[in-house]
This record gives sequence, structure tokens and C-alpha cells, in this order.
Amino acid sequence: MRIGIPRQTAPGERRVALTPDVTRKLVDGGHTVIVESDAGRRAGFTDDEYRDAGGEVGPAAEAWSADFVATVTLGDPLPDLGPDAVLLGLLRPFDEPDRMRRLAETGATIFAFEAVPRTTRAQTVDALSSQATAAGYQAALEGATAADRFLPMLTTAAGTIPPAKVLVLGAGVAGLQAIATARRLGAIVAAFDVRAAAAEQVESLGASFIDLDVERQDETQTGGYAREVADDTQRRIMDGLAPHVAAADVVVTTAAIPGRPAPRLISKAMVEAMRPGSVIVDLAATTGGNCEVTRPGETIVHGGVTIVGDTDLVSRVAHDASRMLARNVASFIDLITDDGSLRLDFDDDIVAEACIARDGQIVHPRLVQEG
Amino acid sequence: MRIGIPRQTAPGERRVALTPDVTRKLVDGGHTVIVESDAGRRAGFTDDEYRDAGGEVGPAAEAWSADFVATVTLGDPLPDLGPDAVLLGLLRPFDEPDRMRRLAETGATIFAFEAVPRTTRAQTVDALSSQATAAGYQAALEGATAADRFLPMLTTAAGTIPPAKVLVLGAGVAGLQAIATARRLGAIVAAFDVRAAAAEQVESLGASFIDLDVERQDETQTGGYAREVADDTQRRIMDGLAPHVAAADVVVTTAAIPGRPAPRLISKAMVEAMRPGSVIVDLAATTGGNCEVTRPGETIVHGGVTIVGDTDLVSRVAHDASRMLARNVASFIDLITDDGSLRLDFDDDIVAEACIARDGQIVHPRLVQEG
Amino acid sequence: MNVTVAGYLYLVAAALFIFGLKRLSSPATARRGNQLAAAGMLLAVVVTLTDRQIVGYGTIVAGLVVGSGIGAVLARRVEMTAMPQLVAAFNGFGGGASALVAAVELLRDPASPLRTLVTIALSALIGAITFSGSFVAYGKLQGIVSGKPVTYPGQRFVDLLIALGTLGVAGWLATTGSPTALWAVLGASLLLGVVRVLPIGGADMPVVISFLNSLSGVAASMAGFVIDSNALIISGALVGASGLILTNIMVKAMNRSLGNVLFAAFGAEAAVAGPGAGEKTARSATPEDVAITLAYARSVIIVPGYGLAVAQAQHVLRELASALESRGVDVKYAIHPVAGRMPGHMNVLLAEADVPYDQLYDLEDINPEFDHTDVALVVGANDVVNPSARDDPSSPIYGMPILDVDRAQHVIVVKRSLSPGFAGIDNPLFYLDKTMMLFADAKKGLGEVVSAIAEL
Amino acid sequence: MNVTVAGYLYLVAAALFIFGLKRLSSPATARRGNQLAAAGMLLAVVVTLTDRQIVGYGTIVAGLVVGSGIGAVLARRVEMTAMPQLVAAFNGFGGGASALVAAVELLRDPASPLRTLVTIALSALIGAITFSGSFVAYGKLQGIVSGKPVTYPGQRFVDLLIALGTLGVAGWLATTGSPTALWAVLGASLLLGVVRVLPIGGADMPVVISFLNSLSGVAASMAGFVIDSNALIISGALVGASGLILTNIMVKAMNRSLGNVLFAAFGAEAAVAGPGAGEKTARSATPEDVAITLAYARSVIIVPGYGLAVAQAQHVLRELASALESRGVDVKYAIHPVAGRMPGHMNVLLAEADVPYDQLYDLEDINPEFDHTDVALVVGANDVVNPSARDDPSSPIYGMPILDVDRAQHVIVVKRSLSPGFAGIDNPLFYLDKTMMLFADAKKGLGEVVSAIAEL
Amino acid sequence: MAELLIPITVFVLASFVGFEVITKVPPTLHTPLMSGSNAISGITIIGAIIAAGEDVGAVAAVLGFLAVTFATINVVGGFLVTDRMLEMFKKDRP
Amino acid sequence: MAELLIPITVFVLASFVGFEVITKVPPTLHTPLMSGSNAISGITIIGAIIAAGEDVGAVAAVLGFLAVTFATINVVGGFLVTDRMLEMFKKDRP
Ligand SMILES: NC(=O)c1ccc[n+]([C@@H]2O[C@H](COP(=O)([O-])OP(=O)(O)OC[C@H]3O[C@@H](n4cnc5c(N)ncnc54)[C@H](OP(=O)(O)O)[C@@H]3O)[C@@H](O)[C@H]2O)c1
Ligand SMILES: NC(=O)c1ccc[n+]([C@@H]2O[C@H](COP(=O)([O-])OP(=O)(O)OC[C@H]3O[C@@H](n4cnc5c(N)ncnc54)[C@H](OP(=O)(O)O)[C@@H]3O)[C@@H](O)[C@H]2O)c1
Ligand SMILES: NC(=O)c1ccc[n+]([C@@H]2O[C@H](COP(=O)([O-])OP(=O)(O)OC[C@H]3O[C@@H](n4cnc5c(N)ncnc54)[C@H](O)[C@@H]3O)[C@@H](O)[C@H]2O)c1
Ligand SMILES: NC(=O)c1ccc[n+]([C@@H]2O[C@H](COP(=O)([O-])OP(=O)(O)OC[C@H]3O[C@@H](n4cnc5c(N)ncnc54)[C@H](O)[C@@H]3O)[C@@H](O)[C@H]2O)c1
Repeated sequence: MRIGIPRQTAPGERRVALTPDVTRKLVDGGHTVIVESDAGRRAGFTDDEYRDAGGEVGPAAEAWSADFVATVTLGDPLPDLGPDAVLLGLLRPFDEPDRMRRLAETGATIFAFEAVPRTTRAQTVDALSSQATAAGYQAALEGATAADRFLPMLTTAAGTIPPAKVLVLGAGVAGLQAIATARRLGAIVAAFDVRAAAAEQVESLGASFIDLDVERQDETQTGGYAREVADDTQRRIMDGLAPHVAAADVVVTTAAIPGRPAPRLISKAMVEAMRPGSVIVDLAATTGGNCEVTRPGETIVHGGVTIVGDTDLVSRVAHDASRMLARNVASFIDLITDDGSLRLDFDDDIVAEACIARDGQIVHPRLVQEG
Repeated sequence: MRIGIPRQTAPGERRVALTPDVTRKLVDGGHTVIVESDAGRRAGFTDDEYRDAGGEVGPAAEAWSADFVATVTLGDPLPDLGPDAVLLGLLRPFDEPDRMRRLAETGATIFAFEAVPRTTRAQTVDALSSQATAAGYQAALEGATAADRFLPMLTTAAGTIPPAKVLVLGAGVAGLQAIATARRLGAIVAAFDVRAAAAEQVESLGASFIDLDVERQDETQTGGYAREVADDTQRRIMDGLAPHVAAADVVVTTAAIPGRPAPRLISKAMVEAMRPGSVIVDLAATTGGNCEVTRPGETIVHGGVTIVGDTDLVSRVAHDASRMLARNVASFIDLITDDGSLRLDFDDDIVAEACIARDGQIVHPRLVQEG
Repeated sequence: MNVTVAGYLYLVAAALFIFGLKRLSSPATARRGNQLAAAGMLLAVVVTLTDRQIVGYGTIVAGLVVGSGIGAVLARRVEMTAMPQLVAAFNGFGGGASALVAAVELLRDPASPLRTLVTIALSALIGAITFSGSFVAYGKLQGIVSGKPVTYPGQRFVDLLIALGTLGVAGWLATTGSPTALWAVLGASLLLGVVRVLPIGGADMPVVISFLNSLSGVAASMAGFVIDSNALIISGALVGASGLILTNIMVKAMNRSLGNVLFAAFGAEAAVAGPGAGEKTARSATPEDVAITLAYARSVIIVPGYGLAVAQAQHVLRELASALESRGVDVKYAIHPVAGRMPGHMNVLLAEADVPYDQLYDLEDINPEFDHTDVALVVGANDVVNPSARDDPSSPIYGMPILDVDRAQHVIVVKRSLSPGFAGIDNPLFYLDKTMMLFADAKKGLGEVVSAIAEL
Repeated sequence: MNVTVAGYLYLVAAALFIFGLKRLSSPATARRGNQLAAAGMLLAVVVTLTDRQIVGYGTIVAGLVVGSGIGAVLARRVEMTAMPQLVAAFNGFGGGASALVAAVELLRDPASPLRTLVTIALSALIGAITFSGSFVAYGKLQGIVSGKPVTYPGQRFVDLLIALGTLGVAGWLATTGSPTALWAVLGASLLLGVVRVLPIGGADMPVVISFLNSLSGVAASMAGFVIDSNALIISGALVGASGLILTNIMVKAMNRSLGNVLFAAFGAEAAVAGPGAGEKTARSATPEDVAITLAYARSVIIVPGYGLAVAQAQHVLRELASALESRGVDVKYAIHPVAGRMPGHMNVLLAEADVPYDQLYDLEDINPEFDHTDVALVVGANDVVNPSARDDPSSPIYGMPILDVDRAQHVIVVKRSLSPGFAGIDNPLFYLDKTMMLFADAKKGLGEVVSAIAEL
Repeated sequence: MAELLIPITVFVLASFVGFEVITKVPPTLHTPLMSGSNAISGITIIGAIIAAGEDVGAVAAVLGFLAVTFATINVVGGFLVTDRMLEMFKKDRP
Repeated sequence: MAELLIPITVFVLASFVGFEVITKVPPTLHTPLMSGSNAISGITIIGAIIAAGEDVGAVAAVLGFLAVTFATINVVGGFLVTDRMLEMFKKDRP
């Protein structure tokens, strides 16, 4: 099978969908890999490394016209795909359904990582998890760097500096990683989530869970994801969080509900109650932000509080994020090939569920219903 | 005694020489504290907090005309001091001797933290240490944040990410703190220094020491500081470091020799041998940088390698750095006051050695000789 | 042989028994201890054969030859798993021998003084109980007699009657020396042994055997009083006392009391079975079992899982690993890519406990090693070591790569219960013969294992 | 009293001694053990007084009264620090009594059979050596005799001569029963005791006393053979054997061998003295000493310093703290602002070992607590606990605030030697009476303390 | 009871030794230890030999023969099987 | 030597008990244990009482008196001083 790896064109995007080491594995497995020139440069991989690994380096058109194309995201304009093309990537199908429909019209078979089920078996294909890991790690670091305080406790001749307080809202994959990273740095970490299982998970990282008196959602019925909460619950959550936000030196917010705008957890007033010099890193910025003040894509200072709304956090760890993504891509290729050639097996639940469109038709139930 | 705390005017400087909590202690000790309006704002302290602590908030002139003025650094132009004034701060006397001489002409008594001896008893006054602590911590964080890799090892469904390699050059106060911070984040840390005692100190933080075959300096004869090395030693060091630099994902350099330009440890060629995406944080940028490519005050990218030459790293932890500095200031005030009023005791070795100029004369031996 | 010399040689034999027993209680020296004791026994037998005024060697030699043959064949042939019941049988033979010695002595001189008759009666009584009781225990372990406690209404009353009757005839024997009384004592005691052991469940048999063994020691001691032999008195007392202590240790390890095991066990035995476990049973182990299995291993692979994080047991795990390493055990950590609840969860934990990176192994690197690893120690992991992901195409997690812990010699799993992990499915690993379950919170359980290792 | 009853009562007394000794070897039960043994002794004395055919009670009562008075007064009056020498003296009296018993027996019947004479000779010999040896030990400890080993050229040869002579007269006594020989044996043995103990240094006296105690047990046992008393034989053998084991344990704790202590100690005693320590000596402790001091404390404050970091001992320190906490000891960490070599150095270490923040105390918060703290455990810290910074205006570090560990009840310092810290100055803390030094690399030393605590 | 004083003294002392000797036995050694001490309790073989060596009629002879046989089974089998169990602890450490 | 068989048996067994009873003694207990076992070795007081109770002349009487006195000092003083030492371990733990 010919595998095409185009260079990313979305602004700020530094990742690449395949790395030289994974390229070698695929080539050894009988595939041909065509990498667009400079595709890996911003993630720290040179064209030469791809060549050394057995890949071919070529122009964009060649990468895009392969049997199977793996991209990180979709830029503007949408690529021209032939009806036989197979595309895989973080395509944001539920956030940008219209672009998806337009892409479907090409007749190509389209797989989105966002639609991969969150099952145990699917974990090697789960790019949402791998990229959220990077996002959570980077978010904690950005918060620590931007804060005007030390995270760890320091007892020095010039007095004792107490440890900083870090608050993490939303304890999914990214949130947990942010917790772990802040804990490594020595901060006192607290976290909140609406999922029932989150409390134990937060505590399993040595952080404390903020127990607000709101219904805990049983995630097992929703594929692991949280549901939107009622308005009054929302208000109760915000009221409950207010003192914790005010006391925090660094807040990392990651709360998300797939295909919905991010839940609002921090109001402008709550930001203004924070100590000048403290920081909010809003990982939900892409879907509107968990914080009222967040400006997606920007870092702003509001009343002395820095609010990081940058949407390229994952790209700041492009090298390792690409490595993980590349493994996800390779694992997916494993699922859809047989002895080096394409064989789409829609009986496999991962392949079936990940498919957004084929034969010119949107097939994913969520998009079909909505459309 | 009237203590004046002016607002900092040097560009990028966010620290303040006194914090509200230390203000309260001094006020309780019978002093009057005059804080220039907004002096603490950029370090996260409001004028109200100073007022609550018993300080007076006033214009710049009032702060500068106090009996004793504590500043972080000196801005441009130099302040007007009366002959009775007593000034304390991080004044860079050995780096900017001419400005010091001009200031001395005012007849004021001038103390520089840089001249405080590095003795056990002097540690509470040792602002170089406290600020280097902040610098080292922040440098490691900046390096981690700017790197396109994870620092810790991560075993995930999308493969195992090996831990990043961090290299610290110069294991003084800042270097050791950088080592500790990188280790907290899970990196594999190696370090180098020319001082004989450094190896044990580096290892006491769980990092490994790079043992190049160069003479180890016995620091006990030079007040704890390193001396300049001969040119050929310099070359041997650079040759020895080259493979370590090339393999590192993050390099933090802190090597310094008081009053001299920073030793050159990383050449342009060595930078070019690094993997694109890796980072150098050059804490020695103020004195020219340990890296040939460093541009003081700027972050640049050279051949894919980010070189952070920013000179305001300490100001990025302004809040806690100010807290520590304030304790140093208060400890110094303790040494020069008796029952709430000024009593300069030049028999005290700390007071004597810290004094740069008085009665219109430069008195510090190092500047006297040089001048 | 001079009687005095013989006396001293018997003393030497007794000393060898003492040294032997002492060594038997530590794994490192146990084998040597057994050999010492055997040497002592040989010495005692040789001395007896040469010293005493023995009229006919015929029966003796015949008995020795037949007995050695049977004993040796049984001991060599038996399978490892059948050893406990064999010990029970041997014990029964020993008790029987004591009873028979008493019988012969009585027959030789029914007009012995009272104190001799008392000891004869005791020896016969205890010997016979040991004999029949041991063989019932044998039957239960071997599956010939039902392993379940055999009970019926009024049992306690009947038992009491039999016990009183036995004591009565023993009294008769002691006061009269009548051979009839002897047969009555033997009969009643045999019966008593049977009815006392039948109601006890199979799982408690080791304790019963140990207790009967202690009794048979006392019987030997009594026989020593009868024939006035210090060697018998000392050795019998030794076994009686050490057996009692051992019984007590075993009972404590089961969190029971001896009385409870011997008398109160009329209820059914509680086997640990998980939800959906069906007929399978998991073997529950004590921290001491785990400690010794780990401490005497050459190589241990530790598999941490989400439970380790929940229990925040990373530090005590690291303590355990250092304790093992300082005993020369080779310790590695196998990190499954999805162990825990977030990518890198185990890395965070182990970094906190400062486990060196070079002890951490990825799935692909470690899986080939399980084959030649003595013990896989699974701490709070479940799905990531579930063999059905590999072997059972109908499993919802079929196809997920797992850590092949089931290929190690022994598997120890530390978790609180048999309840499933994240994927919500049962784990056949827990029911393997080679698996021991330490049911405990990981922090507490591992802490106990660490203490137990320190005491080895 | 019936002889048989007396015999059984003696057996009871002996059993009480056994129980007593057993309990004496664990801190929790030691006192009760001593009382049990005393009760056994009372029983034995009462039985003896009522049982034996005693002709005149006069001397006996006089002896009992005088002896009790002296014993009680000495035991009550002595200062804590003088206890070891008192034990030596008591031991000497015991040995003397055994020798005297042998003497009286000989005088009563010089024509006793050989075996009685042999035991009389042994009893006299061992008893007299114990007597004189113990009093020399007493003198050394009390400072009456020089604590230094007394040596002269040719000593070994002279000693050998005396020993051979003693054996010779003992042989003479055993074969002839001559009273002259008795006096000769007594005299020679007394001399032998003196010359054998004089060359041993004062620091080794406890071992010598323990060994002599074991000997006096053997002497009592010999006396038992003489007067045919099982009580004496058993008790004497008990003390003889347990004393030997105890001696061995003590010798091992000093990293020596018994032979080395008794014979090879002709060299000078090595006192640990630091550079510039002048006349001061630091008290070196074993990990076991440290373990028991910590384990039986109510509150412990741990003071980490640069040495902890150098040794990378943070994890084992944390293990130690958890072991103590699980025994109910209150544990805190005192962090000096400049401990280590960089600001926050200790924080980094303790965070790595996951010590909870709320157990860390600043200098100002913890200093008032040392006064009512049982033990301050200083691990690799030096300058930050140097009292001269507080007390000695001439010290280069005078004026630096320190952690007032010297105000705690006991101070334990773990470091490799007496060498100074960063500031390069001597530390008077190490030479305080209340300070024990554990000379070891912190990781190794603390590891041994942890093991020792597990074994308590 | 006077004649019993000595044997009882011996019995008591031996019991103490028995109690003391077994202190902390790890669970895996429970079975071997039980088996080994069971073999020691086969010391009754001495009594059996003496009994079988006497000439007190046919019944006694049969009983004596049985006694020796039983005791020998206990002793020989006991020590051998213990040894087999202990073979599993190959890795003897000092 | 035949008469010695029994006492020697007793001696050997008692020695075993003595060896076994002392297993692991923490160093702080060394002195009290030594002191306590020293008091027990004062059992020679029995011999002393018997010796002093006999009537075999003045010398023997004096020696007997001394023997009782010495032994009593050992016993009484020994147990008392041990008790004082052990008072320091107030905090008995089970
Ligand atoms: N790594 C990831 O990124 C990620 C993310 C989401 C989901 N997952 C899933 O999580 C699972 C991870 O597998 P795993 O083997 O690590 O965990 P697991 O299968 O969830 O099993 C954890 C086991 O730990 C035990 N446990 C819980 N608390 C304990 C305590 N305090 N002490 C001792 N044991 C305790 C539980 O049994 P008891 O209740 O009987 O004690 C449970 O069976 C996989 O199914 C994976 O797909 C992973
Ligand atoms: N905190 C800071 O920022 C800073 C910076 C620079 C200097 N200082 C100075 O450093 C000193 C710190 O005081 P401190 O009490 O922490 O340390 P210290 O006074 O330097 O003493 C450390 C002690 O640790 C012992 N040690 C070294 N390695 C050891 C090992 N492996 N195991 C056990 N012990 C070991 C050494 O004794 P042995 O050799 O006998 O074992 C030494 O005496 C102060 O004088 C302070 O002024 C502090
Ligand atoms: N295959 C697997 O086994 C697997 C792999 C990875 C993740 N997961 C599971 O998938 C789930 C989702 O993880 P994710 O990181 O992708 O989630 P996500 O990005 O969709 O959401 C992030 C977190 O925000 C939380 N959240 C939503 N609304 C909130 C509100 N109003 N207030 C507070 N928190 C709110 C969610 O509960 C979630 O934990 C988790 O349960 C995770 O354990 C399973
Ligand atoms: N009072 C005290 O006891 C006290 C307090 C703080 C610091 N100190 C000591 O003061 C000394 C200086 O600390 P600092 O951080 O201010 O030093 P610094 O900022 O002057 O220099 C930083 C480090 O660079 C090193 N260096 C210089 N030239 C080098 C070269 N060519 N190659 C590699 N490394 C080179 C130096 O050895 C030093 O460790 C240290 O020894 C420190 O321990 C003592």
C-alpha cells in the first residue's frame, strides 16, 4: 500500500503524522511511504531521516494521491481527494461537520481519530488520548512557567516559600497528565470533574479531589465521556469552585464534552478574584474555553491574571506528540491492511466506528442524525 | 529609620525589594517604610497590601529620599542620592564599575548585594543565592516548555517515550536548582562545572557529573567562586562537552565568573550539531552568554535549536523572587540598625565587605584596584 | 554394648534431633536439619540393636526390612501434591507403633506397677487415636473420604460419650492391667480418632495432622516412661512441644484458634470465589507465603497497575524491591502501555518512588522474559495481565497485547478482591494453580510482605 | 519436706528461671522476667531451708541477713552510671560462693569419690577465677584500677605458666582430695583471674563480666553435681549457656570475636577522636542501639543535612520514619534554611521521598520543640546543628541560627566520621554525653537501623 | 512418684527445648517441618525393637513385628519424604 | 561415669534451653540481661545453705557463712539492681 504523509498547512501546526522510525516499520512491512518534503521539519524530523528509513520524499500532490493518506489535521482549503482515497487524521468531524460533508463528497473513505471508540482494545489507535497527554503535560508546564511563583516548596536562607496551589478542572486524559506534571514539580494539586470515576483517578495521582455536592456522572453509559450538565448544576459547580479558583496560583482547565462547546467553569468575576500574577491555562480554548475571559489562540492578561488560550499547545511538544501519533497511525494501518495491501474490514468495530464517510456518503451515526 | 522602596525602572524588571509581609515586620520593628506607588504591582503585590502592612505609599521622590533605600536594580538614569543616603541593591558593581563610580560621587553610602561575602553567616543576606535560585528554577522550566519533547519517560499505548536528556553547565546555585527542577520533571540530568566540590553536589541531587579531564578548581581559596581557565583548558572543556551537548534535548548554562565575561562553553558548531527542536537556556546572557550564538535579551532559533538568551528570567518568578529578596533586605537592615535607627558597623565583615562606596569614595578593594 | 555408653549415645541422638529440628525451621538449613535428625535416628536404632538384650532378631529384621521398603517406596513414588496425605499416613503408622509397643509391654507383664500401667494406658490411648485419626485425615486429603465436614445431629453428644468411654476403659487398664482392657482401650481409641477427625473439613487437615503429630510425640514419650528410655522421653517431648507450637503457628496463619479448628468447624468451609467464577477457586495466600516465595526467587518481575496508584503504594513497593535486591533477587518492572488510567500513569508513580529508569521494561522487551522468571508479582493490575485477551477470541479485550505473567513459574497477585478491572471482565489468571492471591489493599499488603521478609 | 515434693518444686523454680530469662531478652517483658526469676529463686531458697537436713540455722540466717542487707543497700544506692561495675561485683560474690561451697564440701568429706572430687576442683577453680576476675573488672570500671590494658613484656608466657600451675593443683585436688590442694587451687585460681583480666581494656569489661557470669553459671552447675542437685545443675547450665550466647551477641555488636577481646587486646584501645577534638571523645553507637533508642521514643525530630543528599539516603530515611510511625512514634522533619548546598536542597530530597509537606518544619517553628523531644536524629547535617554558632562568640559561624538539637533528650548523629562540614569547623555536639554517633554512610547506616527496628 | 522425678525433669526440659526451637517458621516450611518432626516421633522404633526382641508369645510377636514395621515406615518414609520436599528449596542461602 | 549420665543429660538439656532462650537481644538490654542472669547464677545459694547447715568444724562454718553471705549478696543485689535498670523501660509495649 502507498501511504502518503502530507505536510501540515493549518497555522501553528507543527506535528507530522508519521515519524522516521515508524516509517521504517511500515516499509519493512511492505508498504511504500511517501512523505511530503519538509513534512517533519517543524517536529524535528528531517527529510533525510525519512529517506534513511526507507521513505520517499516528494511534493504535496504525490503524498495526497497515495492509497492511504494520514494527516494530523485538515488545513484550508480542503484537499482534493480521489474516490479511492482513504484518509485518516484528527479531522474534527463533530466540531466541523460541514467541512466533513464537503470532504465526503469526494467519495473518499474518511476515518477520523475522534470517532475511534474508547475501548480497551482500541487504545493503540486512540490519538485523542495520546495527543491529550501531550496537551496536559504542556499545559501544566506553560502554567508553571507563566506563574510568578515557584511550584515546589523551598526552605532557604531567604525564608520558606510555600508550595504553589494548582487547580485542574476536568480530569480526563489531559487533566490527569496536568495533575501528574504539576505534582512532579511539587505543587499542591486539587482537581474537579463531573465523572464518578474521576475522584479515585485524581487521588491515584496523589492530588486531592474537590467534592462538590453535584451528581457524579456514570461515564460507562456514554463511552467514557461526560454529558452536559443542567444550568443549575452548572451554577452550583461554579459557586463551589469559586474559592478554589481564587486560592490557586495556576489553574489548568480541560473540561470538554465531545461535539459541544466547552462547559463554562470560570466566570470573569472568578478570574478577577484571583491574585494578580496567577495563571489560567485553558485547554478547552478550541471549543470556546472553560473560562469566560479566554480568547482562543491568544494569551491575555486580565486584571493581572494571565489567561493562556493558545490552541497550539500540543504542537509545542511536536516531536514527541508526533511520535505517539505516528504509532496510532501505524496501529490503524495494521487494522486496515492485510499482508501489505488495503483490506477495509468494517466488521471490526474500531474500523467501523472510526469511519465518517465512504462512497460519497456520511456514515457516522452522529453526523447522519444531525445532518 | 525611614526605608524607601522605589519602583523598578529597568526594562523587564518586575521584582520589588520589599514585600508586604516583610514591610509589616520592619514596621513592627520601629521603622517607617515608604513604598513608591505601584512598586509591587508587577510582582503581584498591591499598594493596598503595603498599606495594610503599615507601610506608606508615596511618589518616587519620597521613596528615594528615605534614610535607607533598597532597590532591586538600578535603572537609567541613575537616581539622585543625597550624601546621607544609604543604598542597597543588586547594583552590578563589578559589571558596571563606571556607573558605580558615578553613583559614588553623590557621597551616598552604597551597598551591593554582589559584594556580600559567601560565608555561612552571611547567607540570610545573600541575594545572589536567592535570586540565582529563582533563575535556575525558571531556566529549567523555560527549557522544558520550549523543548519539543517530554522531559519524563512515558509508557503509553502509543509507544514509550524515553526521558529527555538535560545538560546543565555550571553547577553553582542556579545550576543546582536547574538540575533539581529538571530531575523533578523526570529528565535524565548531567552537569559539568570546574569547581572541585561540584561533582559531589551534582550527584547529591541524583544527577550525573560529567568528568572531563581538566583540573578541578579548589574554590575555598576564591570565596567559593570559580576562576577563569586557561585557553587550552577552555578548548579541552568544549571538546569534552561537545558530545553531551549534541545529545541533549535541553541545555541550561549558568557558568559565570564574577566581574568577568561569561566563559564560552558552547560554540556555534556545537549548537549546529544539536537536534532541531532542542533548546539552550543561557542564564549567563547578561555577561555575554556561555553560548556563542546567544543573543542577550532575545530568544532566537538557530538551525532549529531554540536559544533562550532572555535576561529577565528572574522577573518571571517576580512574586517569590521578591519575597526572598525582601528577606535578604530585611536581614541586611538588621545588620545596620540598632533599636530601629541606623548604625553602620563597619567592624562587621558583612557590612564592611558589602560596602562599595561611602563619603564620595569607592571603598571596595576590587573596584579600587581596578580603577 | 555398655549401658552407660549406650546412655550417652542416646543423648547424642537426642541432641541431633534438637539440632535437626532447629535447622528445619529455616529454609536455608532445613534440608541439612532433616539429615541431622535422620542421622540421630540411625544412631538410636543401631545403639538399641546392639545394646538391649534382644532375644530374637528375626521379627525385628523382618519388620525393619518390610517397613523400610514400604516407607521408601511410598516416599519416592508419591507426587508432590500428595505429600500432605502421605505425611498423615506416616504419622498414623508412628502412632500405631507406639500403641503396639504399649500393648506388647502389657502382654509381657500385666502385673506391672501402677505407674507403668498408667503410662501403658496413655501410650495405647494416644497412639491409637493418632493411628485412626491420621488415616481419616489421609482419606480426606486423598479424596477417599469426603473432604467436607461429616456432621449429623447430636454429634457432639455421641462424641462426648465415646470420649468418656475411652477414658473409662483406659482407667480400667491402668488399674487392672487386664489384657481385655487393653483391647478395649485400643478399640475405643481407634473409634475416637475416627469420630473426632471426620467432622473436620479437608482444608483444616494439615492442622489436624500437625496436632496428631504432636500427640504421637507425647505417645512416644509415654512409651519412653514405660520402657524407661531417656531417648524416647526426650525425643517424644521435643516433638510433642515443637509440634504444638507448629500447630499453633499454622492455626494463627489461618487466623483461627486450635479449638476452633478441632471443635467448632461444624460449619461449611469458606472457599473464596469471585463473581462469575463458577466452579473455579482462587488460592488465597498470606503475606508470609508471599514473602517467602519472593525472597527465595532468583528473578522477580513486578507488574504495577491502577490499584498500585489507588493505594498509593509506590513507596512500599519500592521498599519491597530493595529488600529483595539486597537478598540478591533480580528485580524488574514491566510497564504495560495502558496500565493505570492515563498514559504514563505508572511512570509517574515509579518516578515518585525513584525507581531507576533502567529497571523499567516495555511490554515487547519483557514478555519473552516471563518464561524463565521465577515470580511475577502483579500489584493492582488486572486487565493488562488478563490471558483471555490473548487466548479467548470471544473476550471483549481479545487482541489487546498483555503482559504474559502466566508464563512465569509463580504468579502473585495483590488486590483487594476478585472484582474485575476497568474492562469489567473476569480474569482467568486468578484461578491458575500457579497463582497466589494476596487479598489486601496494595499498600497494607505489601507493607506486611516487607515486614515478613525482614523476619525471614 | 518430702524429698520428692522438693524435687518437683526445684523443677518449678528452674522453669521460672527459664521463663524469666526468656522474658528478659525483650524490652517489653524484661522487668516481669526478672521478677519471675526472683520468685523462682525465693522458691528454691525456701525449699532448701525446709527440706534439707540442716543442723544449724544460725550461720545460715546470719549469712542471709547480712547478705540481703549488703545486696539491697548496694543495689539501691548505686548511681545509674555505676551499675555495670556493681553487676561485676555481684558476679564476683556469686563465683566466690560457688568456690566456698566446693571448699566446704571438700572439708566435710575429703575422701569423696573421684567424680565428686573432680567437680569440687572444677567448682573451686571456676568460682575463684570468677571472684577475682570480676573484682578486677569492678575496679577497672570504677576507676580504682587503671582502665587501660595493663601489659608488660613476656606477659603471655607468665600467664600461661600461671594457668598451667592452676590446672596442675586442680588435678592434684581432684586426685587426692587434700585440703592443702584446695587452698592451692583457690589461691592459684584467684591469681589467674587477676592476671587474665588486668590486660583487658576498660571498654571491653562488659564482655568480660558477661563471660565471667557465664562461667559462674558453670561453677554453680558443677556445685550441683557435687551436692547432687538438679536445681543447681539446670540453673547453672541455663546461665552458662545463655551467658555464653549473650557474650557472643555483645562481642558481635562490637565487631570483634571473643578470643580477640579476651586475649588479643594487648594493644591500646582505639578511642574515636576527631581532628582538634583534644581530650573529647565521641560515643560510637551500633545500628541496634540507634534502633532501640528510636523505637522506644515518643517523639523524634529528624534533621537532614547535606550528607543525606550525598548518600542519596532520602528513601531509606523515609522508610525509617514510616517504621517509627507505625510503632506510634511522632516524627517530624526540621529543615534548616541552609542545609545542603543549594537553597531548597532538602525540599527536593524529601519531596522525592514523598515526605508530606505537613511534616516539614521551619527553624523557628521547630526550635521550641526540641526541649520536649525524646530524640533528635541528625542525618548528614553538621554546621546547621553546631551549637557553637549559638554559644561561642569566637566561632566563625557565630550568629547563624541553628537547629537546637542539643536540647533534645537524646541526639543521634549519622555521618561517616567526625570530619567537619562546609564551614570546616569542629562540632561540640558530637562530644556531648547525650549524643550517640552512628558512623556510617547515611544510606547504609539508616538501612541497618531499619532492619534492626524490624527485628525488635 | 519419686521414681518419676528424673524422667519428668527430663521431659520438662526437653519440652522447653521443643518450644524454644521452633520460633518463626515461614508458612512454606510448615509441611516439611511437620513431616520432619513426625519422622523424629518415629523414635518409638526403639520401643518397637525392644518389644519385638522380647519373647512373650505369638500374639506379642505379631504385635512386635507390626510395631517395628509401622515405626520403620514412619521413620524411613518420613525422613525421605521430608528430604524430597526440601529439595525444592535448592537455593540454600547461608 | 554411669552415675553421671542423668545429671549430664539434665545439664545438656538445660544448656540447650539456655542457648535457645536468648535469641535476639537488643543492645540496650545487654546489661540488664547480664545482670539478671547473673542473679540467677546465684542459685549456688542453695549449695551455700546446705554447706552452711552442715556441722563440719569452725573453718567450714566460717566458709559456709561466707558462702551464704556472698551468694545472698549476689541474689538479692542482682535481682534488685536489674529491676532498677529495667524501670527505665517504662513504656512497655505488648
Ligand atoms: N492507561 C490509560 O491510558 C488508560 C486510560 C483509561 C482506561 N484504561 C484502562 O485501564 C485498565 C488498566 O489496567 P490495569 O491492570 O492497570 O488496571 P485494572 O484492570 O483497572 O485493574 C486494577 C485493579 O486494581 C485493584 N485495586 C484497586 N484499588 C486497589 C488497592 N487499593 N489495592 C490493591 N488493589 C487495588 C482492583 O481490584 P480490587 O478492587 O479487587 O482491589 C482492580 O482489579 C485497562 O483496561 C485500560 O484499558 C487505561
Ligand atoms: N543551603 C545552601 O544554599 C548552601 C549553599 C552553599 C553552602 N552551604 C553551607 O553548607 C552547610 C550545610 O550544612 P549541613 O549541616 O547540611 O551540611 P554540612 O555542615 O556540610 O555537613 C554535612 C555532613 O554530612 C556528612 N556526610 C557527607 N556524606 C555523607 C554520607 N554519604 N553519609 C553520611 N554523612 C555524610 C559529612 O560528614 P562525614 O564526612 O563525617 O560523613 C558532613 O559533616 C552550611 O555550612 C551552609 O552554610 C549551604
Ligand atoms: N480505552 C480506554 O480505556 C480509554 C482511553 C482513554 C480515555 N478513556 C476514558 O475516556 C474518558 C474521556 O477522556 P477525555 O480526556 O478524552 O475526555 P474529554 O476530553 O472529553 O473531557 C475532559 C474531561 O472533562 C470532564 N468534564 C466534562 N464536563 C465537565 C464539567 N462540566 N465539569 C467538570 N469536568 C467536566 C470530563 O469528565 C472529562 O474527564 C475518560 O473517562 C477516560 O478515562 C478511556
Ligand atoms: N554562604 C555560603 O555558604 C554559600 C551560599 C551560596 C553559594 N555559595 C557558594 O558560592 C559558589 C558560587 O556560586 P554561584 O552560583 O554564585 O556561582 P557563579 O554564579 O559565580 O557561577 C556559577 C557556576 O559556574 C561555574 N563555572 C565558572 N566557570 C566555569 C567554566 N569555565 N566551566 C564550567 N563551570 C564554570 C562556577 O564554578 C559556578 O559553580 C558556590 O561554590 C556555592 O556553593 C556559598
